[in-house]
Amino acid sequence: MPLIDLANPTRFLSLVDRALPWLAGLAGLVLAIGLYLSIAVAPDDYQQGATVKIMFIHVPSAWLSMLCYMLMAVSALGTLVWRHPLADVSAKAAAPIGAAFTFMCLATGSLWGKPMWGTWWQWDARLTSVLVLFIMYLGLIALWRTIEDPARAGRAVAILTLVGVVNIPIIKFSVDWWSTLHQPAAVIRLDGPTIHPSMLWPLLITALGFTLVFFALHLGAMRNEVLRRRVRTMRLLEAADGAE
Amino acid sequence: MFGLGTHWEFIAGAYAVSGAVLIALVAWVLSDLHVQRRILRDMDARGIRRRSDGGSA
Amino acid sequence: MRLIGGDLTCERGGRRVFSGVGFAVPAGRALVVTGPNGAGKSSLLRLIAGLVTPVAGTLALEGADGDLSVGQQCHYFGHLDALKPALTVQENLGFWRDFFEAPAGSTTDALQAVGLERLAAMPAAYLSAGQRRRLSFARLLVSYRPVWLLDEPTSALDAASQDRLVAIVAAHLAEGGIVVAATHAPLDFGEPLRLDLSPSARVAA
Amino acid sequence: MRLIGGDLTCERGGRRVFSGVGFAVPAGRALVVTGPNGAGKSSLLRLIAGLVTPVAGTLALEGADGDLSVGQQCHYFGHLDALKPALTVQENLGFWRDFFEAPAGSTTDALQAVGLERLAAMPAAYLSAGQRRRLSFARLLVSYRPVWLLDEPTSALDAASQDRLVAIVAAHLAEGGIVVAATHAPLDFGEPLRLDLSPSARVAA
Amino acid sequence: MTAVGALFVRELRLATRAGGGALMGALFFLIVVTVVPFGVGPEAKLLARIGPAILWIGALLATLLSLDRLFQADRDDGTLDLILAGETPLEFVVLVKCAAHWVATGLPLVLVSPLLAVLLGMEPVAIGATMLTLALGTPGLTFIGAIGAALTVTLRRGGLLLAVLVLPLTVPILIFGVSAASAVVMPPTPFLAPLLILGALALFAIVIGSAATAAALRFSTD
Amino acid sequence: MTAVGALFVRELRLATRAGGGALMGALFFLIVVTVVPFGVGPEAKLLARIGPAILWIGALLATLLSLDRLFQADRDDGTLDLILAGETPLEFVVLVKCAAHWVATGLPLVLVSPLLAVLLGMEPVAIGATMLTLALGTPGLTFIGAIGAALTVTLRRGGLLLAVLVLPLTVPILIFGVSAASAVVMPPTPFLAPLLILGALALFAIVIGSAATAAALRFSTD
Ligand code: HEM
Ligand SMILES: Nc1ncnc2c1ncn2[C@@H]1O[C@H](COP(=O)(O)OP(=O)(O)OP(=O)(O)O)[C@@H](O)[C@H]1O
Ligand SMILES: Nc1ncnc2c1ncn2[C@@H]1O[C@H](COP(=O)(O)OP(=O)(O)OP(=O)(O)O)[C@@H](O)[C@H]1O
Ligand SMILES: [Mg+2]
Ligand SMILES: [Mg+2]
Repeated sequence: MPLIDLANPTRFLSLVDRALPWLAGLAGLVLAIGLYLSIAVAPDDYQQGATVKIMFIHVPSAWLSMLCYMLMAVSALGTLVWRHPLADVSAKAAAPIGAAFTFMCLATGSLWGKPMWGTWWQWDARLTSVLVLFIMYLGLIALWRTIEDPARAGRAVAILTLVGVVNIPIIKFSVDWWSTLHQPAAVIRLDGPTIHPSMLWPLLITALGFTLVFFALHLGAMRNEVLRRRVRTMRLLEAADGAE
Repeated sequence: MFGLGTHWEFIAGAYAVSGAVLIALVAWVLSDLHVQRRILRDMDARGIRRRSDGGSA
Repeated sequence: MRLIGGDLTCERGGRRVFSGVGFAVPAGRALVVTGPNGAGKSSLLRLIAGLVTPVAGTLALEGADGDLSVGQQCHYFGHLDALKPALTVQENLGFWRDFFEAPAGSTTDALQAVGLERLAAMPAAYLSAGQRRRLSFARLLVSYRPVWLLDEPTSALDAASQDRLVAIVAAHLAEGGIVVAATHAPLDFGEPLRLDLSPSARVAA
Repeated sequence: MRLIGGDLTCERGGRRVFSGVGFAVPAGRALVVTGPNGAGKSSLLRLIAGLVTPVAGTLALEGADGDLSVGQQCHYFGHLDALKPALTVQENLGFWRDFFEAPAGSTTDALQAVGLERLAAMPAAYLSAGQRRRLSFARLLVSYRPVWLLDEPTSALDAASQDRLVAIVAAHLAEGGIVVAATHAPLDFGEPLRLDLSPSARVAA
Repeated sequence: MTAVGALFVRELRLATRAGGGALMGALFFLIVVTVVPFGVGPEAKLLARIGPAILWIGALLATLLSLDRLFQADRDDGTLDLILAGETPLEFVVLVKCAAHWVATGLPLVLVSPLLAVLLGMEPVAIGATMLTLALGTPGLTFIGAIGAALTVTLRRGGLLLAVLVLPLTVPILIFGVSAASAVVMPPTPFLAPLLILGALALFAIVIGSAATAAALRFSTD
Repeated sequence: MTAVGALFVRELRLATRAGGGALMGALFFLIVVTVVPFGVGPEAKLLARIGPAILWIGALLATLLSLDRLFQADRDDGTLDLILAGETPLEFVVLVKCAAHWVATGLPLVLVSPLLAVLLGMEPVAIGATMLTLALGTPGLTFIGAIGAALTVTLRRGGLLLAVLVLPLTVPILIFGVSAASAVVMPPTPFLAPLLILGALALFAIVIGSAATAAALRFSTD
């Protein structure tokens, strides 16, 4: 069971040192191919024109923003249930990256929305739930930043993450109710055109590239976090020696 | 209903924003790595060494 | 009844405080824990009280009813006096009497024992350092628990109060209670068992 | 230089704590304030520091420059260590050095004097109870003020640190400083003047 | 007296004595709601229209912000250590403390809401509906907020962080509270459905809240 | 370094280190503004109309609520006693602490306001105006809030009480801030006049604020 081997930070570090360069390289390659296909090869959409090219970064970032939260939820279980030493390291490393991708989804989305709906933002159900997700990311990061002892912070954040997971479907449901109740002015067809294969492949490859990039970043951030904790531990040792 | 190349600025903007975010993330990870490693080197120089992982004294 | 710890290891804030600490305190005896600042005296008491979970080692209270945890059979008397300034001395003490099971003496007796009976109706906000400490000690008298964990019990107490405290502890021991006390000052609890947490001593052991 | 109090009366929370307390401490001498819990030792120190205003009585520091209040010439070392956990030992101490006029020794020397030089770069959050107390005491060394007000200075200190503290205080007295210390534990500050706040004694006086 | 009984009484005493913030929440509510018109402007129609929203958001903030010391006070003075070492299950303790807090803070808030509704020029039926939804929803808010209070128990600056952490989680209650409250004035929209959902959400919040809060408190010790 | 310089640096360090609430105010601001539409409803026109009010009230709350630990922390750990016994006039201390607090909390708040304005669908010119008024007004709010922070320093539950005490005093700034901000979109109404009055009010608040706060702190000891 690899997770067990990874329990030892030193072994984890050496593994990351070996694996990360390859992963990063692969991610860059796939992303490059995907972008090339989506920018140069993929045709424009018959009704959305060239703006559909935004979809190739918008949708992957949207998917990743959710994937990342799911990963944090699993890590939270790892912290509270399985007590895996790297679980909260993973959660802490993932939070800022997830927030970044969520922001990317929001930004590209509204850059798409301006030409499509003539407005940067709509209080439409799906958009709003992404915004709420973004805020939840920020809250988790804030909690990490404010609790100094990483172990305690990890447990606190884990609880909040799980409570959040329980709530996300409820939030989604209630936001849907809310927006349908009010029938927002502009009729949005978020799901856009039924995607034509000539667009689907570039989209999927770009999404794969994004995912690989995400995991490369995540591993790197995890390594940094392990090192940071090592520094802290040694500081504490220094303090202890200083006491005598 | 749109000709080719209309709204190119929005497309460029979207790609620019995404690129900036990705670059920022990479920069963050690398710089953080650099900082942590330097601190560890300094400590090593000061003769503070880990007696084992997980900070047991 | 015996309080037994088998090589306990404690980490706080990600740092090893002590390891391989063991002891066995029979009923009617006191264990006095000593050591320099930062040796881990308070940590050990909190560990016994169940407020800090040991990284390794065993802790048990033999001959007590099993369905209570060790911590639930201990009175923890630490640096913090769980007093609410807005409540009167009487109310503060009364709450703990009701909140803990197994009420023992009445609050008035307890206040008498620590010499605060005259202040019963005063808000705790007005108490001085030592008076606060005495009031918080009275908590141990209003509800019975076999094990008392005392962290520097005599700090901030004047001579008279210190004698009073020693007498109360002696009575508790005479009834077959168990006392674990961390202290810098010498305390005469009969002839107590001793546990030295100073690193040098632990290396020797 | 002399620190003079003429029958001072102090009330806290609307209650009379003590009245008719007087003393005169010449340069180079220490005044040790004793008395049972609640006698008013801490109140007296806070009163001298200007943190509690006396209901009646006079307080003066003869032979000091007049445009400073008595409180501004006193270092108050109470139960609370004015430390910020987020700042390093160095930063904590450095701030007080810059904030008070008349900087005396450097922060490094001060840390050396209290035996914390190795922890200079450490966030104060990591310090143990004793270390915190020592750091907060180092504040008295980085900026010169003639009068030191020490409230139970040795509490939470182990033997070694207590000796260090006594030595520092002795040095301050040798330089012609003045020390007022409230304590339950016996401290040897040369042959100090004594002020007993216990009600019985005050009736006698 | 039983342990929980004693706890309940004590909490109420603390809330009502000097320094305790029993009516603070209601007062804050009152002032926030009165300040809003200075910003939005005095048009009666507009105010009446967004009245339920103003009341609900005001109540939401008042509830969350009044919670910051719920556990922190007990931790700072060591009470929490003793409670953890007590025989009473922590979930009950949380339940009782939150209940007492709601009685001392949430209830007054519900009771003053009609006054403010009148100030905002809302219609009687809307006023009644808003009050009802608030009575139903604020307990849920209290328990969700309790999670935040437990998570920030070790931190000095509870207040804002607490709100930041739990506000996203309170969105559903807010949505259904407001839509139920404003449904009565715009006939086609349903009233009962959101009300029932609101009740369900509140119950759910109470269950999840007590459990998560107790867990957070257990982990907070050390 | 001079005493005040040292104090300023220290305050900024404390705000930006772990446990310090530098960006907490801005985060709270962001969340409150995001929550409002769930209550008011998603109609773009309505939101854009009351946009300046939402932003201003949000900024007002964020500023006041982020102030509760301004002096409380220093009192709890005994720092305040030493500051009072220092040679630096207390008015300067207050001035420096508030300035540092505004840099750490108020400024980020001003900087994120345009983003939120976009979410609310405000027009570019209104966005600029709102940002300008906020930049001008928030310092005033900080100093008025400081008075409350000093008054509540002896009470444990600062947060709400502070807001309750101070909110009424902030109404003038709120009124002129909003009217200046919304003037630009409804042409006839003047823009410069309220802006100038706002600036004057802010200056006035800074002067009065430091004096009153210092006085309150002096009385708080015992
Ligand atoms: C800030 C604004 C926006 C946000 C936050 C946003 C959010 C999302 C999310 C979360 C998804 C993933 C849905 C899923 O796969 O489950 C998505 C997909 C998509 N979005 Fe957006 N969106 C925004 C604006 C837009 C605009 C303006 C358009 C085009 C008019 C658009 C078109 C699409 C399309 C075509 C998909 C892929 C189809 C699908 O997966 O349903 N989005 N968006
Ligand atoms: N809450 C805490 N979080 C992290 N580390 C802590 C905590 N409390 C204490 N420590 C660390 O644990 C070690 C032991 O602390 P402890 O208080 O048990 O020592 P002690 O023997 O009681 O010292 P003292 O004689 O000053 O009371 C100290 O080095 C301290 O740095
Ligand atoms: N903050 C306060 N408000 C009101 N009354 C107080 C306050 N602090 C102390 N008192 C009262 O003043 C009296 C003296 O308190 P003080 O702390 O000076 O006594 P002390 O001699 O220091 O006692 P100890 O030896 O326990 O420290 C006490 O009776 C107490 O009730
Ligand atoms: Mg201790
Ligand atoms: Mg005292």
